[in-house]
Amino acid sequence: MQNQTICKIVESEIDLDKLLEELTQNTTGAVVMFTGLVRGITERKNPHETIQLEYEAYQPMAEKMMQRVADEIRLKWSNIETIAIIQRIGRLNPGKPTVIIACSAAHRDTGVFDAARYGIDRLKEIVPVWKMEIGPEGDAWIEGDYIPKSND
Amino acid sequence: MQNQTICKIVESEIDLDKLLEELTQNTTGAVVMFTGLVRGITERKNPHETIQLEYEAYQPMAEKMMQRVADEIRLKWSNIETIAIIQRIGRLNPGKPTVIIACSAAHRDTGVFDAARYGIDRLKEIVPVWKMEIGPEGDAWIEGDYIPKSND
Amino acid sequence: MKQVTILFFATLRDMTGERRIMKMIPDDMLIAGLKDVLIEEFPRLKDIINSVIVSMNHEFAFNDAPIPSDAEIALFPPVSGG
Amino acid sequence: MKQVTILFFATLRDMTGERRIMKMIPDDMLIAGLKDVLIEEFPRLKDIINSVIVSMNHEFAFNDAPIPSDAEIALFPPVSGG
Repeated sequence: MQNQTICKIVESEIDLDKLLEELTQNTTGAVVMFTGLVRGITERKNPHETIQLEYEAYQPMAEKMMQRVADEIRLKWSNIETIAIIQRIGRLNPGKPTVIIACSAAHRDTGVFDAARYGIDRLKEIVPVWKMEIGPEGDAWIEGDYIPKSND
Repeated sequence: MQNQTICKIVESEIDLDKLLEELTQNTTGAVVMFTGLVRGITERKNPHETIQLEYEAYQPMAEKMMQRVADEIRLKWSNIETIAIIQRIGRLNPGKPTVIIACSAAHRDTGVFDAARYGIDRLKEIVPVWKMEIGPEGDAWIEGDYIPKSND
Repeated sequence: MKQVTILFFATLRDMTGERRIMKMIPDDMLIAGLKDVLIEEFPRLKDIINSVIVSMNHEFAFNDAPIPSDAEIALFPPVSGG
Repeated sequence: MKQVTILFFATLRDMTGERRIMKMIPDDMLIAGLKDVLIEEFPRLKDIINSVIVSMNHEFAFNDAPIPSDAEIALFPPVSGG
């Protein structure tokens, strides 16, 4: 079976059980899935309640940059088998999954945890997706703080 | 919402989407799920094909030790919200999930990856579950190598 | 002269009031020159242009990059997905 | 004398041919003493008894532990779940 890379922007719910099957090859013994969700209540920094988040993507570039994140993962952790990077866009309520980074490998000590961690960190740097907080007093774009470099 | 700890031995399939919901509080923004699966083909050490694995647990002690693993996680990473530790037992085919360790937290930089990693490592040390390889030339128990200490 | 497409996302779309515009630019224009042209057209960009991220044909693009014909250029703030 | 239940798992069950036995033991017996009794009853345990893991009432138990009445004691190999 060949190592697969799944990178996509979606507008509907992400089915984790189906995704786990897609991540499973006949040599796979370990899968790490990171899920990011809309927090209803944020306590850190600027404590607030969230009514909804609206996600927007520059889709063709986002999918290309997700592929780049996956390529970087493979360069760093050559034992990773399947990689899935999925960002959901649209209006999402608190509690809803918005992003999944999942990596599979034969064994758990092959970097599969670090690879998933690296994947979500890099996604939040280079994948062109933005979120807007829908609030009782109006809407506000949330801005990141990473400025891409010439090797991104 | 209160931080929950889910520790159980099950004999049926584990529903990841349902589990993700159980892990999600109104403050949750990050979930890491580790899934261990039956490998069809093992290449490391003693390369072989697996037809099936049969898992057996000393159930009441296993659930108590899972609870201990969860307690250890909370001592080390106090920001972890919900913890789920689920071991499936019975006869399982290659590709089937056998164990899940999942941790949720408000943010991804709170130790949620390390906590899940620690959870699966400790489960493989102190939770009394054994697996038998069902092979064409007969069955063979797979033995671990960890000898518990007086503080386990 | 060559034609380029320019896309605006998130706050940049709000500031310019545009999602997508077409522009004719001189053959030897670099990204830096295009930024100057856009500041002239959308004066609100002036204060923030240095923190605006620019991509060209789906790759990050910097001031000294030449612009090919039919380039798709996008302007957006630092990303905040996930 | 007091009664205890002894459970055998995985390879230990295969070696003893037993899943669960009841035993009467002296009041002051420690885990070490119970191991000696079991080796006498199941001679195949002799060679491996030092790598056998013992639990008592669902906690790991070591040679110097006293055994309470009605204890549930289990013998098993190093775990291999996950």
